[in-house]
Amino acid sequence: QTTVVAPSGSTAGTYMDYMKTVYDRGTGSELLQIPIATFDKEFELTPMAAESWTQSEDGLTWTFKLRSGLVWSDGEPLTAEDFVFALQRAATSGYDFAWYWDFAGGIKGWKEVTEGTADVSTLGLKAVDDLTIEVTTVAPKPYFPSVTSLWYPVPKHKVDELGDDWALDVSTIVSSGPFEIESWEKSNNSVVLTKSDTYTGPWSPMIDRLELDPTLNAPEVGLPAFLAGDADYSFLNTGQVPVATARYPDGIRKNAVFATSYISYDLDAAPFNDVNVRRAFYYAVDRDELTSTVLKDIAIPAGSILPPGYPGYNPDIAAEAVFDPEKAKQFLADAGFPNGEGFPDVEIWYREEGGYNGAIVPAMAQYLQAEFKEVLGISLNIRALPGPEWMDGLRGKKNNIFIAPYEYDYLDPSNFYGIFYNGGRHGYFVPEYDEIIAKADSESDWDTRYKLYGEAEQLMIDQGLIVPLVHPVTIAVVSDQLTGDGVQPNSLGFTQLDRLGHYFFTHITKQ
Amino acid sequence: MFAHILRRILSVAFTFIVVSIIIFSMMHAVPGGPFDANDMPVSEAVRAKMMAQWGLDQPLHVQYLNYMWGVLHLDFGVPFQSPGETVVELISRAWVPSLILGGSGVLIGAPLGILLGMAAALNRNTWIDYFASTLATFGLTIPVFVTSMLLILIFAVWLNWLPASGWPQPNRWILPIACYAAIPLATYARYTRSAVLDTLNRPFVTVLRAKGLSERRIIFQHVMRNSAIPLVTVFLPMFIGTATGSIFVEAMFRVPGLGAYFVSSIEVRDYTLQMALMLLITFMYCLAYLLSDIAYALLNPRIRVGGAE
Amino acid sequence: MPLVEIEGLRVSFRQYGGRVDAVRNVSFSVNEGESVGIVGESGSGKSVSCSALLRLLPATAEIEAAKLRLDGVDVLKANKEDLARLRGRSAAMIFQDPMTAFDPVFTIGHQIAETIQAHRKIGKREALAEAEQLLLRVEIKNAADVLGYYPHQLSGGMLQRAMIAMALSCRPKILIADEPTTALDVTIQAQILQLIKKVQAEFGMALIMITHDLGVIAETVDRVVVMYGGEIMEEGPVTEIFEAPKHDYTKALLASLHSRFEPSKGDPDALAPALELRGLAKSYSTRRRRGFRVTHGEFQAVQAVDVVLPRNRIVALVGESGSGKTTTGLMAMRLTEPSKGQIIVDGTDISRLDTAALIPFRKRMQIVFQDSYSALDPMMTLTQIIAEPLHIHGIGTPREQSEKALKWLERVGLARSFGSRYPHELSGGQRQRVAIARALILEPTVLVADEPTSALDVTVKAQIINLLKDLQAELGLSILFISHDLSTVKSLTDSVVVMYRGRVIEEAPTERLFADPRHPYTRALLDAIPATNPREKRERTFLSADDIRARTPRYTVIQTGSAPSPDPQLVTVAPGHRVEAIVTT
Amino acid sequence: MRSPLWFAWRRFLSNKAAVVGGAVLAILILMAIFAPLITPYNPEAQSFLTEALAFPSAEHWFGVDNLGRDFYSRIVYGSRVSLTIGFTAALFSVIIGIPLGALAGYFGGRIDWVIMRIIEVFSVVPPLLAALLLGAITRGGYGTIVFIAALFGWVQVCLLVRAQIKAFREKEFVRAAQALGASPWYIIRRHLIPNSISPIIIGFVLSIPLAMMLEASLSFLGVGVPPPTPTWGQMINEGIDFMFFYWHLAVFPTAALAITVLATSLFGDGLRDALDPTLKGR
Ligand SMILES: Nc1ncnc2c1ncn2[C@@H]1O[C@H](COP(=O)(O)OP(=O)(O)OP(=O)(O)O)[C@@H](O)[C@H]1O
Ligand SMILES: Nc1ncnc2c1ncn2[C@@H]1O[C@H](COP(=O)(O)OP(=O)(O)OP(=O)(O)O)[C@@H](O)[C@H]1O
Ligand SMILES: [Mg+2]
Ligand SMILES: [Mg+2]
Repeated sequence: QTTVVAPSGSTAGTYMDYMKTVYDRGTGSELLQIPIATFDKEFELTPMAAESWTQSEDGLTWTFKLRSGLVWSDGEPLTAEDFVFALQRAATSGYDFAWYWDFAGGIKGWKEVTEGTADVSTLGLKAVDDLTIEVTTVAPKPYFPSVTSLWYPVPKHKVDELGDDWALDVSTIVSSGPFEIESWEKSNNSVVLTKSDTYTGPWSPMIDRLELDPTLNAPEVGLPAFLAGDADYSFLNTGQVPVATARYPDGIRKNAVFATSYISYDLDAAPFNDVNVRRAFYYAVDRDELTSTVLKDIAIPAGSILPPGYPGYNPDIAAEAVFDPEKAKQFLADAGFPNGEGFPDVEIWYREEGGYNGAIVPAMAQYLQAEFKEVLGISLNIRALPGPEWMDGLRGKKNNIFIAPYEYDYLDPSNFYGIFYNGGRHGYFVPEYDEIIAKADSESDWDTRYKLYGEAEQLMIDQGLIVPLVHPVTIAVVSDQLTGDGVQPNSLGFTQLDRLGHYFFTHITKQ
Repeated sequence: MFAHILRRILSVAFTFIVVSIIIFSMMHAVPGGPFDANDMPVSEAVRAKMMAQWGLDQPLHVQYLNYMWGVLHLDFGVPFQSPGETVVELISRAWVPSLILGGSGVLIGAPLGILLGMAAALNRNTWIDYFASTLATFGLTIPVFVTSMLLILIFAVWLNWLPASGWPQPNRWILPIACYAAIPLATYARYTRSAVLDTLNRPFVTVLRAKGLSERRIIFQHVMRNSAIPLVTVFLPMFIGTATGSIFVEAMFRVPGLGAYFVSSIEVRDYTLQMALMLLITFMYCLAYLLSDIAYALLNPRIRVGGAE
Repeated sequence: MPLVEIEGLRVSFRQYGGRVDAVRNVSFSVNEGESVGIVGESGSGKSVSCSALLRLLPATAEIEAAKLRLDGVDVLKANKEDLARLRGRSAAMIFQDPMTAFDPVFTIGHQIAETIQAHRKIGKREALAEAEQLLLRVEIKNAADVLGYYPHQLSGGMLQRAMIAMALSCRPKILIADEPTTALDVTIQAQILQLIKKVQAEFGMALIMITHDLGVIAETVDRVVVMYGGEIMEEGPVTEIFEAPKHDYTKALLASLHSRFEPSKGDPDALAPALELRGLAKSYSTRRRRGFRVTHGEFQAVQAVDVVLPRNRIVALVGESGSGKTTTGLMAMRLTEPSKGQIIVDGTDISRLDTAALIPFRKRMQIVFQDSYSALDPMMTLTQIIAEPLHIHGIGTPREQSEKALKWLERVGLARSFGSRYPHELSGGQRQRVAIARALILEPTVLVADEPTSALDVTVKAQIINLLKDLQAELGLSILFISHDLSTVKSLTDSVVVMYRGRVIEEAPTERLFADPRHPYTRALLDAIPATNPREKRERTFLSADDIRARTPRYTVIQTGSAPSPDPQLVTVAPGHRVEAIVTT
Repeated sequence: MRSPLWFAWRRFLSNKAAVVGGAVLAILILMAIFAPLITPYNPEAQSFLTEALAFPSAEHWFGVDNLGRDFYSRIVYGSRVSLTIGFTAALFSVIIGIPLGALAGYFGGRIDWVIMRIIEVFSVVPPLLAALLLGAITRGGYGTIVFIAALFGWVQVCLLVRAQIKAFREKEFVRAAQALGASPWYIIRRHLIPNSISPIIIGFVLSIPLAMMLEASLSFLGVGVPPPTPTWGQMINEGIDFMFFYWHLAVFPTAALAITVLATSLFGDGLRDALDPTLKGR
């Protein structure tokens, strides 16, 4: 019997149901269910519950054909109804990820239903028969299938019986995915999963048991446990890289996260309502020095909101983000603050968190603080806030400058550009930008789409809407006992580890 | 005694009410609510619905009274973080590791600290004294997360004698208990040293010597018992301090205890759980107070047998 | 071979700013079965010499001696185990202050039994049985109960006796008694002395009796060592010392025994009283616990006493231990709140005044506390302590204050160099003098002196009393003199008030009271005064409480002019002489 | 005639450990005050980014931290914050603790009851929790830490003083002072507090590490003094991340903290012994 012990996500989780809560989900809830489709390590979209999908002529309707023979772990058949129900419930029950299905999915009627102005039956979702799902979107969504990588089924029969509480206790949780749940320690949200014996879909696990332990996620805790043989891999912080490299030269893995850290502003508040100030900040960051020295290569410089390798990534635009102190000074002077004179003290807010952001953001903030002082002559104070307060500040515009992290939710440029669209998460309302994005989102010709997104990106730069800083890279050390495709680098030299959970945990074995 | 206990309980109940009001208002003074933790805004309508479901839309004092009313009926509510169980279930589950580790830490650390403090007092201004004092200082100054890390590095990583962290196998308890023991050890060594020195200075010690008692008997029976009187009052409050778990030790050693809930209940504004944890501490405090009162009375005949009061 | 051999003993204390020689070149020896008394001025090194013999001095002490042998063992070379064997078995010690000598958290029985077990292989049960016997021997009637009592449950006199029992428990070859009776009234003192003599005769034990009370010496010892200023002045058989003293100090000592003081001048009745206590009473509520039941009671410590202290007079307050003398004194000072009654000072009733209104009276009335050790703040130097009254009332600059304090230090017979010492560095008598100096520095008109001379040797006592007398003449000082020391009372005071169980039972001008005591308790008290001549040693009998009640005098209405009553009441039997009696028809 | 303070000073000088402790403390305080003069580099300037995480060397005595700052300069500057937090908290705890303890102990009754209830409130609430809550409300930082440390530090001092004063209140020397017409305040000031010097110093000395530890703990939870201001707690906490290899980042600030507290407690013990004349025989 093989058991893999792995670090994982967040230490607090309420429901073991991804379609009930994403931010507060039980560890491994996505591994328990089978999505419509998912990505492999080369970021190829792979059908999972679906066998195939087709887009209608007008581009507004997608039809998904499910695999036959899929069952829930209690033996009940898995049907199209379970998928449709998952989203119907999400639209009506205050799902914390509901915005995704509007913003990424653009499902017809979604906004109205979530706001309670329309009935759930008006949603553009239909289970045609047990194995067929029809989705109607408000505009053509050429990338819709990749959105379905986060579409998991919900056991309607269980919900009918127990309500949402079915996902609270190991004894009532049922799964449709490659793993079943054995135990769940709620105080730290660690779980033990076992290989499912009812699962008939693709990618069957090669290991018998999987322990997912969020307390191992912090490298300070994870690495000692790894070194003592208590974990099969561990993430590393900058300080640990030399030790781990020395001891496990073959075990080091790099993981390019499709994520970006950037500076965002309150565009309406002084001094950042002045585009010159924003542009000055854009040119005042020496990203190469930042990543090579301070971050010790646990991040790569970011010139664009899109990470390299991400669909639509445009190297030319990214190359515009250079460190140019003269330009920066000039812009600041143009804004009326020569050498930073008269510039008010500002406080930059960042979110306290663990994971790769926790490893880079505090150091980066201090680096920026020193850099802005030196280049622009302004003093920047730093404040770390717990998640909810940071979000509250961002949304309520309680501060004027933030370090914001974002990690992709689905593999399409619209994902990243959407966070600034029509308010979005930053309360940005830039009409020109919104216009381009709206056009690009529904454009079904891929080249035209990418061109439009490029225009939008250029506009972001010219308007100084954000300062892209870095794209995080996580470094992990993997035990030599862990083998299989999952731990082999992909063609770009990266391993995604648990960021692609379905792929990773079903493609490893242990000696 | 009964009247005394009753008075104690009443005064602690009073304290609890004050504390609960303070904590309750402080928690609600912090911006944000339990349903704000998301990356993207939940629409106002949805949020209002959730707030109403938990009664969070009502005026603060009504919420407070509702909660306290529940408490009177032994209903501590449901934690927002884990709505599948009650607060009571959650605490009784998560408290076990904290209590085992924290409790053993004190039970091991305190006697060692007392011995160390006695050794220091009896060998005042010698190397033993300085050693004890240095050790005590280290116990008090090196943050427990550094100690934890050091112990892990030494015993789990370099020597590979013990597992680095985890729960529940007893061999995984050793290192965290050692960490928990550090603070009581240090505190006790300090207090004992001064208590013993004070006792040694009292005239009856000369009399005991004059009677021809052996030094060992004087120290271990008379001096120790007399020095214990000031010590009991420190002991129990410290016990509760650690019995409720340390965020740091539990984080470093991956112990699924209460510590994490202390932080998370503030972070996610889990009002019910937070209030219940406060109630738990107050209860423990009351218990500790009572026990130390009783221990004090047992040790101090002046109180037990009704001296001049 | 003598039991104790001391030759050329020298003890000095290390101190910052120098070294204090406490004892110089002391030599004496004690044979088996012999009783030796050490007398001498207070602070002359009596206690220190004996503690040195048992190596019980604090670490700051440095001991040198040509010879320091106890029971054949060289004490200076002995290691810890040898010392433990020596202490208790070869020599046992009764300490000056019994209140602090017991471990507060163990029962009396335990503490005596453990002493026995430390020296003999014997079970706990037998040790306890033996302890009970010993307690019975020292006249503790309810010995079985007392075994289970904690020290705080016993009175000072009982503790003193328990201490003796403990010292006797290992049948020491020599008993060192360091002022074993200072805290006791004469009747109990006499009982205890008799007890020690009895036990000594029985066990054939040697005795070193340290005291400043020549009467005690005369009654108990065979040989006397006289110390002064850390040295031995003279040594010899007791009769010889008393009858033919050679050394000047000894002569002065004996002379002071018979000193007389000038009577107070002026007609007392013509003067308004300086202090008048009217119907002053104090009751304490008591709690007694039996298991879980608590019963509350009232304990009448003082029952409606009337005392008049005329201006420029000295009135003595005597009586058995626990009769309420201190309580009365404290109430007069408003330091203990009276339950009832009035305190009239110069015509003003101060019994209801608040703290602020009391301040002018505080300046005029002073008190010397019975327990001088705890009456001095351990954190203050003597200068600070004595100057404190000036400081509180803001009299003079700090420099003047300490200068005046030093002057008073000299007036009470202590060198100026003591000014920077702390109370714990003093001998008992030295402390007492500091307390007196503090009380007098404000030049009060009323002084409540609670046993002000109990720890003083006769010469210093004479000096202090002379000082009080001088002040009386100079300032018109009136003194309420609380004392057990009847010989001083006799020579010093103008009239005497006798208290018994919280009541005044007799009151008369001094001479009249000593010549014609009427109440049985007064008679018993006078009877117990130790002889001042070793040839007058005598056996005494003691009265029990029942005896005293039975012998209460009876007078007729005609004799007294009071109404008849079955209860005792104070009746006037002669001018100024009142006694408690039952008036019959 | 020498004053009592002169003797106290002599007693203090004869205690070697205390003198060493005092000297170290004095040096630390001087270092904190004259930090700009004795540090080669600006503690916040990331001047050595290329040498980031370098080990101690002749040029960088304590090495370089992860952000390219000279670690020695940071440690020296860090003493400013840590010492002020420690000492302000201790000072406050004494300023609040002594009067309250004295009041409760001396007057007893209702005052005592009220003060004991206040103490209970503060013993029940864990300081860390209060700090987290308060930090969330007040934006945290230096002021909050000092405030919390002071707010919670006094309890111990107060209890110790109260117990001591209760024991001494009945002593004859207090009565003696009353008999002399001294006011309660005078008695508390001149007699009871000097006699409580030993618990006061113990409380004072203990509250320093408590405050410094609170700072470190809050840094661990991310609500400490915000960067770039160097504080030892923050440095220790960051150092933990590097402990596997770049040990200097954790060792130096921890050692600095330990040395400060050790010096303080040796000094405090010496001070106590020196100020208490009755102890000198020991
Ligand atoms: N611990 C000490 N430190 C310094 N001096 C001391 C100490 N103990 C005693 N002395 C001094 O030694 C001398 C002798 O003291 P000792 O107690 O022997 O006197 P004593 O003869 O017993 O007097 P008393 O009759 O008053 O008890 C005194 O001057 C006293 O001040
Ligand atoms: N605070 C108190 N509470 C209860 N009883 C007390 C208290 N103080 C004194 N007493 C009792 O009051 C009685 C009188 O005590 P007081 O001290 O006045 O006696 P005294 O005549 O001075 O005796 P001594 O000669 O032994 O000093 C004693 O029986 C004593 O036990
Ligand atoms: Mg003496
Ligand atoms: Mg008395």
